[in-house]
Amino acid sequence: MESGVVILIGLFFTVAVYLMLSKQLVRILLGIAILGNAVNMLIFTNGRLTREVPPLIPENLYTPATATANPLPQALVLTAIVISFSFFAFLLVLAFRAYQELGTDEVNSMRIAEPEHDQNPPQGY
Amino acid sequence: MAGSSVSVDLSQAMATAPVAAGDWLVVAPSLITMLGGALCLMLRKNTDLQPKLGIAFLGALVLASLTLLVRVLDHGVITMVMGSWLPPFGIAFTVDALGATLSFIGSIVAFCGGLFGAASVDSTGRRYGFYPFLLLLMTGVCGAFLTGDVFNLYVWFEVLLISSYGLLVLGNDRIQLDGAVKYGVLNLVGTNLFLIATGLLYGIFGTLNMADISLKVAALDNPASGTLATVAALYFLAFAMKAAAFPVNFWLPASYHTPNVVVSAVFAGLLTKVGVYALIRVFVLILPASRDHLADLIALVAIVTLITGAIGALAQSEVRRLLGYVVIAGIGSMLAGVAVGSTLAISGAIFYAVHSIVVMTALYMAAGVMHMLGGSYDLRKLGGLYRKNVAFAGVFLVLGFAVSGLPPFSGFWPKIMLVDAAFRDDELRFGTALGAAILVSGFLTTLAMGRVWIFAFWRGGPEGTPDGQTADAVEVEAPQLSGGAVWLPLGILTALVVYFGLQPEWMIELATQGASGVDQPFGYQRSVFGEQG
Amino acid sequence: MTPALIDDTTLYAVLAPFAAAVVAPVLTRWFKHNAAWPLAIVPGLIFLHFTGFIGPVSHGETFVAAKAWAPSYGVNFSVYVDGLSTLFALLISGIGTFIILYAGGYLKGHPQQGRFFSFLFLFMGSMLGLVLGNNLISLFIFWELTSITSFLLIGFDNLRAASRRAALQALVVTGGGGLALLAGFILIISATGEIEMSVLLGSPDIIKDTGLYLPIFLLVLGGAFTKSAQFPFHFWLPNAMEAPTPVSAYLHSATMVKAGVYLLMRMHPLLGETALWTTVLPLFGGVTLIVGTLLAVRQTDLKLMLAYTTVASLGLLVMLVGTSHEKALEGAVLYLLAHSLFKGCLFMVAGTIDHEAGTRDITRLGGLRSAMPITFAAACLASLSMAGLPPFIGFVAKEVLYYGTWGWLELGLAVTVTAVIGNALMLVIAAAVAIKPFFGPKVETPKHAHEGPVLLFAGPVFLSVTGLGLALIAHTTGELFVGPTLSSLVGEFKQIDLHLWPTKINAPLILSLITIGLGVALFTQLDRLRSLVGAVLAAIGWGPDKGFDQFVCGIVGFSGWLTRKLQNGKMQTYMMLIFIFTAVAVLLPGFMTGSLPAWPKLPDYRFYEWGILFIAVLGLIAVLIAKTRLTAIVSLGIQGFAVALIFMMFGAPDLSFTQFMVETLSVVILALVMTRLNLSPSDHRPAPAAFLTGVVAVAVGLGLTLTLLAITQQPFDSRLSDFFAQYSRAIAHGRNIVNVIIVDFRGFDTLGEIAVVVLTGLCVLALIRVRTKPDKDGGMSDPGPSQPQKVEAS
Amino acid sequence: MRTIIFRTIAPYLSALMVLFSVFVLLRGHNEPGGGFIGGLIAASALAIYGIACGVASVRRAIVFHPMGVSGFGLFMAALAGMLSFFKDQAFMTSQWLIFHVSDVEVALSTPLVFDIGVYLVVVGAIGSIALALEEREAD
Repeated sequence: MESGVVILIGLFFTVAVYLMLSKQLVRILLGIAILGNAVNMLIFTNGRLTREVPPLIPENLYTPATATANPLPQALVLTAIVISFSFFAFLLVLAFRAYQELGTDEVNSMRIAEPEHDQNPPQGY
Repeated sequence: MAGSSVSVDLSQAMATAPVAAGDWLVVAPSLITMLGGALCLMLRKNTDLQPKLGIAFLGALVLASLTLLVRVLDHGVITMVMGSWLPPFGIAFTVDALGATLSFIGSIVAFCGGLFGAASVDSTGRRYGFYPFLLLLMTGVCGAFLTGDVFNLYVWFEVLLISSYGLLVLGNDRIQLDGAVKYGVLNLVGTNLFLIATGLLYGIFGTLNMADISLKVAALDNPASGTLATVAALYFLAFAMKAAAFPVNFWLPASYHTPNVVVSAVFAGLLTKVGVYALIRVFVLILPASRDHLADLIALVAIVTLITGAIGALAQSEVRRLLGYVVIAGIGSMLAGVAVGSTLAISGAIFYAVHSIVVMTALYMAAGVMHMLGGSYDLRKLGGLYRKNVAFAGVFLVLGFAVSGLPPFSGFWPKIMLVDAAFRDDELRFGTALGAAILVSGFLTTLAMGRVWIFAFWRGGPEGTPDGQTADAVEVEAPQLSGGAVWLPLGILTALVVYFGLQPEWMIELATQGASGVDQPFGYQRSVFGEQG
Repeated sequence: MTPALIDDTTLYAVLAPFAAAVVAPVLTRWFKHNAAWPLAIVPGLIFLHFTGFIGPVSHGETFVAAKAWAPSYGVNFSVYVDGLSTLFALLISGIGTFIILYAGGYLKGHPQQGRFFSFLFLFMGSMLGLVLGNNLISLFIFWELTSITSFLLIGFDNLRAASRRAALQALVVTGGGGLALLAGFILIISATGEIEMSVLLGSPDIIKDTGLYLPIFLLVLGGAFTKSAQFPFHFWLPNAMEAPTPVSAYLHSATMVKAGVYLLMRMHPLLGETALWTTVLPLFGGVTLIVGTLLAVRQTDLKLMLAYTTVASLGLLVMLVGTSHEKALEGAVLYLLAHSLFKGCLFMVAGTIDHEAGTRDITRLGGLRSAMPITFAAACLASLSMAGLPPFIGFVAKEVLYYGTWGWLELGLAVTVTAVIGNALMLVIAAAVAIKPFFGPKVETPKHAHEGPVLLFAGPVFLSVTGLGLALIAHTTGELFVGPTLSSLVGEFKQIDLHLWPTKINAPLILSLITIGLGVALFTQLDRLRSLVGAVLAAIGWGPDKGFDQFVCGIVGFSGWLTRKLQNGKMQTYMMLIFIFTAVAVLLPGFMTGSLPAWPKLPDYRFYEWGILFIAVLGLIAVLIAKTRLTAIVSLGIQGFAVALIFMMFGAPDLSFTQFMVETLSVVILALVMTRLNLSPSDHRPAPAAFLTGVVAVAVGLGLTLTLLAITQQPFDSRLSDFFAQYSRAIAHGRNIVNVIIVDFRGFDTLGEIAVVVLTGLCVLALIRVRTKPDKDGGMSDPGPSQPQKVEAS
Repeated sequence: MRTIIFRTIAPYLSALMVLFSVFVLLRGHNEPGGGFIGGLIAASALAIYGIACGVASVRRAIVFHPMGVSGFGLFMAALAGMLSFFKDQAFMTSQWLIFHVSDVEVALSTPLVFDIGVYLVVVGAIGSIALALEEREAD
């Protein structure tokens, strides 16, 4: 059941990493968004996959009638989705502000914190 | 129980014994900071009230974590499972000496940061969340130190990470935005690796409770191979990034010098140490076989981190950047402890973590004071501080010697414990080299700190001042520093540095307890599962 | 010889100077320079305390006292009192008493005199702790403390670059040596399991038996040689003359520089008498002796002349200790005693001349005899002792040491010749120091010279007279001081019979006469000798002192180069490295431990399920090749919604809804931001870079796929989920198990998570609302803690 | 974007969405739904209202600053777990109060309060982000 999704996850990771290795901030961000999805699906798959039966208990019963999808990874992923969305939103705004103030969207040109022509410390005593 | 429920045997699912009020101390650090943070957030616009409220909550945090530490020392490991669900089903907070010690020291540092912030963070900074960020950062830090659940650990990592983002950009200087981009992206990758590893671990064992996992790992025939080896490698990479070990430390020198100096101070004290803590927790408690497996690699990383950190410090003329590299060198020492892995080594690493938390925060604060007195962070533009304020010069000297590991200050004891442990280790391929690297790194740090002292303090004035004279600017009366908010935190931290140096016994004992708690995890497991575990 | 346990008084004696250091600034504020009188009582009392040990120790008794310091790590604050430590403690406290007085006169009116007293006391306490230290770790702590306090003392005149350089040099050299010593001590502790010196000394072969003798020997030597300024580490000592004279007089007579010699003497029973010991030590000691005296000859500055002879004397001592020959060791002890007295006195004399006449250059001094009669007298007595003439203690020492070197079989001749040449040159310097400033016609000096106050001459007079007195009662001196100390050195009880006057004409006496003759001859040729040495040094053109500058400069430069290579400021490099490591982490263990998954079976997905996967792939590819921002946004949305569908497909409606909402919001925010962020979304990656990054990306993806396959092919432990399903409704009253997990079973995760959400909101607000302030200095802004108020946007 | 039609229907649409979000929140314990998803829907409602009628009118409509709402949600969620302290139970042990109002079973519980806290946090924080960005758009 899992193998197809697992290979898709690998593809997600590949694309995410490839995008994050760009020097353009916006591509890095796209990569981050995809990375988040990849990680979420990875956790989801780790709980093993079951087709179509949501972990709900019917109204007249106290335990699920049949085997359901594993609820725990769903809960974990729910947490992770919200967190990765939060980080994505923050980084997006950060990128926008950085572009606004630094005038560039290329990470290699962001050299204020670590200036290119950094001098050696003073000699002498 | 209302009528709509069937009859269930509660004791099969829940802990039914009453929970002592004292056990609530386990969650007190997280709750105090969370409530405090929420309250500060609601009263965001009242910038005069913010510092008072924030400091009050941080003070309460110090008290709570101290009481917690005392209770752990009295009662042994304490576990509380949230929602009263039986472990490993609910989220357990399991507090041993290691977690309690670090959370106590971390709280002190945060309290000092809160005080210092009252002087160095302006009303805009307060309005846009300095205190909520600081408090919730502590929620994350304490949560990470105290939790006994791997996924929950991830959540606290994220809490402290997002708080650190907020603190980092507070003020929005261009240099901050630049630093924040690198810090933000690189750290996000790090925590994602952590999450991946945790997901895989869940896939292997179907559980998230640390004690539960450690029992399952111990029951394996070959616990260092198979997919678990991949998980261990990922954890190592993720935590090494968090701890800023070379060669995945880039985010630290790229960003630590950019925010308000009190933010750098708190970061330098706490953030990397959480990574080290996680390394100890995961590799000594949960995956000891993987630690044995990776020991040579960890030792190598430690050696390189020790040396490149100290070398980096020598290469800087900006005091905060210099200190950033000193932080990294210290991480090397703690990694050395993890690499050796004996009780002595782990306790050395724990003591070193405590020392580093205190001394690095203090040093960054001192850098802030240097800026207040001398108008710059650049060694070229500094000078004459010895004349301007002798007491402060003394404080700096103590901190400088402490961070170099010279006696009789706090850095000395963990250093000899670690060197001793490294020399004694026969299994490690680089044992002797590791011990030597700790010593050489200390030597280079001494040189770096000595140079800061010579340039910024002893010299008569900035570069260009004639030999033997003081610059005119130095003769001018020093600017009035806003009293207690600056000196009190610096004083508290320096006093701790001296105290741990002169009276190391207490901390050595604590560290040893912390270390034996992780390398002989029976107490930890028993605390979670009771006697049958 | 089991040491007897004594009460803690001796421990307090070691700590007393530290207390005095705290009081000193206060007293100085009240009494000005006269604070020296009350302050001198402290070392005086310590001296008295240790005189109490002279009697018992001379009968071969030893004592220990200890207090637990860090008992979990086996560290005690403990002292070991025997002949050697008693002698040193007496010298430190005795000379210390007069140094405090002298400092009172010398720095009279100096605004930082109180601080100076403090530093001196701190140093004194460290020194006492060092020589009395029994526990190896506490001994080392005091050892490093002397480095730290001497750093402060040498750099006391902090405004001058030369002082700062000398201080750093002393710290680096002695501190670096200290690290070697620490390593050596830790090796001793871990190899023998013993940490107390007295215990180690109880079984002298304990280290030699461990198989770690060589590293321990070398590391201990590293500490001793740097501290005691042995060639080629000698250069820091003369530079330390930048310190005020009381410091020089104290550090370079009986204390700091003798610490290394003390250590060698202390460890002699444990490390000595091996072929290595008797080769390495005489060699370095001999070279240091000759180099030191020759360099001394070249100087015209009184203090520098004395400093280089100190180097030479230390070389002589190391050489003698290195012979491991009993008589030579006796000579070493005597010479140590003599040197401490005359060198302490002569430094103070030099300082007094400098203080009163305004210069200490011997070519600009002369005829001070009548202006400063008391100082002159003291200088004469001390330099006669230094020259090794009777009836002074220096003479006695020289006789005994010649006896020892001459009688030492192995390298006796070479050592004796070295000693004779060294002593002859020492005599030259002694003569130059005593004669040049005082005799001859009166020379005009920068200040009108006259006798200094009692604070200044008390020390020189007392020390020089002691040098005479101890020689006159030579037998008692031998019985009370030299014998017990020698006992410590050889590790068994010795009694010696010492005479001032030789009883018969023997080799040592003849050697003495040769020394004197040679010395007088050389003194007449002093100026030619000086220019000769100067010419030779100029020809060499390099010395370790210059080497120090090159070392510091070099290491700073190298650090800068390396750091800029490692931390190159380009985030792309950082990311690349991190993902390479990630690829290694996910691929390597799998291959190494052979945990690769079985070849996966084709899953039995339905047609529409394949369709969903296909849409996801399509979305991914579209993001990858997107050329405009609209396509980028839309294709990001596509893959996100495909993920939502996958969640739905596997029975996770909650996830699916949330993913759907989150993806919508992401796209909206992305669109909002991207209208402002004017980006050209085409990827400018050159082909090689694209290939390289592609390989890394595929490696990461492949590694994770393989790992995940391997894991999912294993059976799953669904204990947790079963529990949740069982009790979700029964106890937690919820039919949606996922929601119950979120708000109850694992509610704490959610609490943390909403904290993240709150913080994100605040972060974004802080980012958007606070307006960046314009840079002050173009680019490298320097945000201080006390920034001006920022402008708020709303 | 700001067509007349959109501006006219936006308030109703938003109100409807908020109502729906509360419904999703409350049914969460038994059916798919819950605080998060409800909060996200409500935040979207605010965003739509903001786009249509301007951020200022949204701010007026919700009275409190969205970050304040968010902070309150966090406070409430944390407090909800602390009730069990008074019953000597562990943190976040759920407390239930179930009573019947003419055949309809009404359950008040700490998890519900907690979930409402979650809802408020999400509405506040995400709403704040959206409004801040929209405000930026306007100037």
